[in-house]
Amino acid sequence: MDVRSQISMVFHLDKCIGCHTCSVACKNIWTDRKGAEYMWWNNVETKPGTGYPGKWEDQEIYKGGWKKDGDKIYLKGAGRPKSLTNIFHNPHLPKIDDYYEPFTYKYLDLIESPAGDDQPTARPISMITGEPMDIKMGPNWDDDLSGSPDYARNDPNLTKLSPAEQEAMFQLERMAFFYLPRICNHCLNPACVAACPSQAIYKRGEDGVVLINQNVCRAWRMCVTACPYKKTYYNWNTGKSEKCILCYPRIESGHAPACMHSCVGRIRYLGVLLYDADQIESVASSDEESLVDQQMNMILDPFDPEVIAAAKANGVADSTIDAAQYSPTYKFVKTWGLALPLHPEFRTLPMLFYVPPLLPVMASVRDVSNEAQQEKLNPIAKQWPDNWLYDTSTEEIFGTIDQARFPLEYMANLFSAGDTSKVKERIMKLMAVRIYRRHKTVGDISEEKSNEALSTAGLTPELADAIYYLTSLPKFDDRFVIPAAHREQAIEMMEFTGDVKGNTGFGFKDKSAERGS
Amino acid sequence: MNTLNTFLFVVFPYVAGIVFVVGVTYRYRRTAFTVSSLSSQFLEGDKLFWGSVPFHIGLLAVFFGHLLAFLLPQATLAWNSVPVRLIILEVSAFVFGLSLLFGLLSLLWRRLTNPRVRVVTSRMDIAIELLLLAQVVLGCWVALGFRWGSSWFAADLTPYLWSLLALSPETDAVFALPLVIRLHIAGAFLILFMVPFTRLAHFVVAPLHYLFRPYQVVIWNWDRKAVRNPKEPWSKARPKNN
Amino acid sequence: MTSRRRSRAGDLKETLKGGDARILNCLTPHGKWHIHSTYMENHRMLTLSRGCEPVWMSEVDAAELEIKDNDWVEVYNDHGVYCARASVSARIPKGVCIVYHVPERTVGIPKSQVRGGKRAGGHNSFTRIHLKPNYLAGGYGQFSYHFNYWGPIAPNRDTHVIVKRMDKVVF
Amino acid sequence: MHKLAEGFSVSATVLFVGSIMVAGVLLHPDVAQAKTGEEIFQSGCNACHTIGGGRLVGPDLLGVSERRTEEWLVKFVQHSQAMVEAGDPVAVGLFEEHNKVTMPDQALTKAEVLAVMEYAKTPHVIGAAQPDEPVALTEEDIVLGQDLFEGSVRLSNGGPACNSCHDVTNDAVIGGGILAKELTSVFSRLGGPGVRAILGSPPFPVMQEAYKDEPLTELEVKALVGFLEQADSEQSLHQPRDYGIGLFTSGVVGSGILLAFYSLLWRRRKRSSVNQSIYDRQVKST
Repeated sequence: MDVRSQISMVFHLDKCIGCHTCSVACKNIWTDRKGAEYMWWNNVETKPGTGYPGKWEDQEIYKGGWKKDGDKIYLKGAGRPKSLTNIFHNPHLPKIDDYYEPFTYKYLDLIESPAGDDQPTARPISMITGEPMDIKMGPNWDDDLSGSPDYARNDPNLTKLSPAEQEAMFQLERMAFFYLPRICNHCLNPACVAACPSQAIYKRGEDGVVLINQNVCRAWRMCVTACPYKKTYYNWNTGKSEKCILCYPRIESGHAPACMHSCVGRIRYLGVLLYDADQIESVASSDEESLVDQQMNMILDPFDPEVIAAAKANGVADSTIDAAQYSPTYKFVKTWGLALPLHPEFRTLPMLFYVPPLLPVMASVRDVSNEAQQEKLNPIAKQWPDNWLYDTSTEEIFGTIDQARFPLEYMANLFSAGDTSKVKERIMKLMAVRIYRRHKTVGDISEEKSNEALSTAGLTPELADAIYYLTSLPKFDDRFVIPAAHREQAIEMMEFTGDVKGNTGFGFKDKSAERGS
Repeated sequence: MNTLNTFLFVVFPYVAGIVFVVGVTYRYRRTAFTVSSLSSQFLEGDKLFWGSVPFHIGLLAVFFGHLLAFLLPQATLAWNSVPVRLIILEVSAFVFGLSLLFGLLSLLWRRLTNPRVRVVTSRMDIAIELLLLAQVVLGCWVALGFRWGSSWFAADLTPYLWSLLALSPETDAVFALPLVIRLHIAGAFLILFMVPFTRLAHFVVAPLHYLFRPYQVVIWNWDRKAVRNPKEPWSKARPKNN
Repeated sequence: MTSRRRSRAGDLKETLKGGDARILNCLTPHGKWHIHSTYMENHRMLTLSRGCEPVWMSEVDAAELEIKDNDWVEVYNDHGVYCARASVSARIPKGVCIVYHVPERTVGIPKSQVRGGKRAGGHNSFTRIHLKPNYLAGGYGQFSYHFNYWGPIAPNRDTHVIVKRMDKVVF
Repeated sequence: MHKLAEGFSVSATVLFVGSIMVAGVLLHPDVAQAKTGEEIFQSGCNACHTIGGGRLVGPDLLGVSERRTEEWLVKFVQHSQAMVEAGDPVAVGLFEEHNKVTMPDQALTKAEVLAVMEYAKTPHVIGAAQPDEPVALTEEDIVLGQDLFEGSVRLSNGGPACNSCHDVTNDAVIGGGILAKELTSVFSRLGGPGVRAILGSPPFPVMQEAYKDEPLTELEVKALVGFLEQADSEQSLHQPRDYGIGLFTSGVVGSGILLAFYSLLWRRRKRSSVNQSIYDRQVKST
């Protein structure tokens, strides 16, 4: 048992309001630089939607992640033979137009334009060339289903749904969408690390943060192809790849990463997970049906004395083990079984987990007789052509899940490699907690019914209270359990931080970090 | 003329060699950040295919062809002793040379005409591309105009290059070669000279070690023993700040 | 139905619907990224939205008008014109278009074709400027000037407009 | 650790260059030394000249320093062709007199030329003209000569085949190189002894370098001379061939095929943005 620790995160999607404060916080700190304008290490997507970059989930286009062949897994678009033969021209590299051409406006025209018979306007100009441009794409272009004929309807996760099911999702009256914040998953089996020909990308042993050594990156661009989440970005100016660093300088000094700290909906939880690194290879190459379960199994119980002993033997600090025992992510992922990894079928073993959104599922559609309704209403009332009712009743406890206006298959394609039972299990728990709380606060649901709901979902009132607490009332220290970083051991890699004070981004200390020629 | 010849074929090769070794080592060790292939595929990828692929593959083929005649002159002559083999060798070398020329021209065209690529183009990029272009044009000219170069390279230039390495240059033969060939030789040394100052530096970090490493890389910054021993966390690695 | 026709005529007395245009009801829900009219125009928010304040319209209307997502459209009535890009979405009901909050014409607004090549499309330009009488009641605080405050506010912006695709975009 | 591994390529390059340099030093320990007049004469001049042996390709050098001035001699040895072109009467005279065969410019210093002249003050047996007796040549010799010229039989000491640099109009051999002189009528221009002398001890720097450590044997010289004699006498029966056009055409066609091959190999490459069709349909602003 090779016990290592991983800083992990949980996103409670029901709480995400899609405000992009996380994206802006991240951008302001890390990617407000030349060559990085187009990068959003943290971005928030509307689902259904094609996201950023366009259709990133479609690995037939981008060839990211691992694929299983026999008992082994191979990188789909990179790896030893492909990385080296495609080094002169990477055939599946996303281009800037797959993300968007960063733009600003020529504000000086407002001041410097000669007098004319019409007022001047600041035209959009490219932040790459400085030339006037037409804005065709942005990092959040399909926000709130905008451009749905072009984008949301082409969401790669819809492909397994029948045309009728797809069409139902876009009927105005039953429509639903939710937000999906994404950062680097800091995977246990990262494809970017495996694909990097120059060995510039590595995973930190202490906390599992995946980083790119900027002095070793040689712009072979294979990480961009290999990452199925498209979370390594190529800086076109410096000729280096960059990615989310999980704000490790903040974590090391006990602060939550900027995206989490700024989160308005408080949807994010951060904590340590202990896992068994010996299992990485076998788990990553297990069958698609068992991928999620296997990944959950390799996360170890931090209270198990054997695990603790093995962790200590492996150099995991006591402070880290303490943090793991109090980790909110461990509770969401393991104890309560509420969270799922994003696209486990990419086989990178992502270490960010999502609590699937309940709200688009809650309301369902019920067949009613419109004629009967019509008699009760006056003649001016709107007459809907179809016979259904938007139904939020809890009469049947879990009855609404299967006829949810948001198909479970869609969620399953996102979070459990297509297995709807895993999503349903989690949605039932969320719903049971809701029923339980309604019983407690509103009181229109009987205790029997509430208990029935809890036991069917596999919960107890105590667990439901704990879930309710961590979901609705947590304090900062409950949401972010950051292990001490032991900088006294790690200081060599940072050197004197005072040198880089006052700089944004990477805080380059001298001119040695400028674009080469 | 003789002074110029002596400079180009006796002095300059050593200057170029030393500048290459010292320059590349310095750049790699001190300003590693600048060592990058500076790929512009992200900004423009379609035209790049028709430039980069024929250019690089052609360049590698031609480079290793020269290297082969340099390292194994007798084997080259033996190969060439059968006329069919000689013609196959010469034609394929010329084919790679021409595709290299095609690739280089399309790269240059792309660099000059694509507005996005021009943003990431420095004067040195243009200069080195023109230098390479001159070298490749001269090379094709030599292949066509002074044919069976594989044979006379092995017979005449291999001894010259070895004599350079032996620190006793024998230059009579080189001095007597036609101007085009001499320019081609001098061009090679000039390119070697320019490597540390240009993006060509990326060829010395060709990622061959990728073939031999495991896929996953985990780096521990802590001393995993010391972090377990609360009594002596400071003795092994004294913090520099905080 | 007569009442609806009259209300349309209220804002479209002089403006004629010509060619491939369509009369839509224009609404103003609360903007997603605005504190009222503020903050939308900074670079971050413009990047995260579409670089302008789009006109949201339904897939159905857009198909009839042959407007595709991100096409430039002119939205106009008797009061004024607003040039913006269309955001075509299944989320918008048929017969309605929405604009969260029109920005000033200083940022990325092309010249209006229906207004003779003038830069038209500025702030709130197709909404009525008549004040609602109930705004005049009370302590008169609304008549004191505040930056970005004086002017018609959201409830005024329930009006009818003509929407037309722009075939030529001139800045 | 990763930096160490990454340094592999750099160190490999540096080590490679370094080891070649060391190997070069070990393999070529001899350092250039000042040569005597005799050594210089024997390393090339003797291909065309004798000292007291009579005219060969070029004139007998016995006592040449008495016939010409020192300055003229040095200049002529270093740049004869330039002097002919400049119209120096003596140089033009010599050029006409010796079948318009140019004396190759010798990369000799003034001191070295003078050393040779000093050496040429007394007659030496070395380099005496071979008696111009007809050499008994068999059919096999000529065939051998053909094969040697073409390279299909390798020169026994490992030197490059003649056609590396020389062309000859003869259907029996493939077209040769064009780095050096075309040799179809060399026999009538230089005569048997001249050709033999050049083959035995090449006066041209490029040729000298090529055969420095791998000279031709007596038999090979004989066979080659025989072949060249035959090629000269039968030249009207053979078709001259132009490899230039063929090489150029096959190069162009070949690289076309190569490009098509690349395109085929990477046919599944992503050619444009996933949203290209959406971008393309939009009106471009002016």
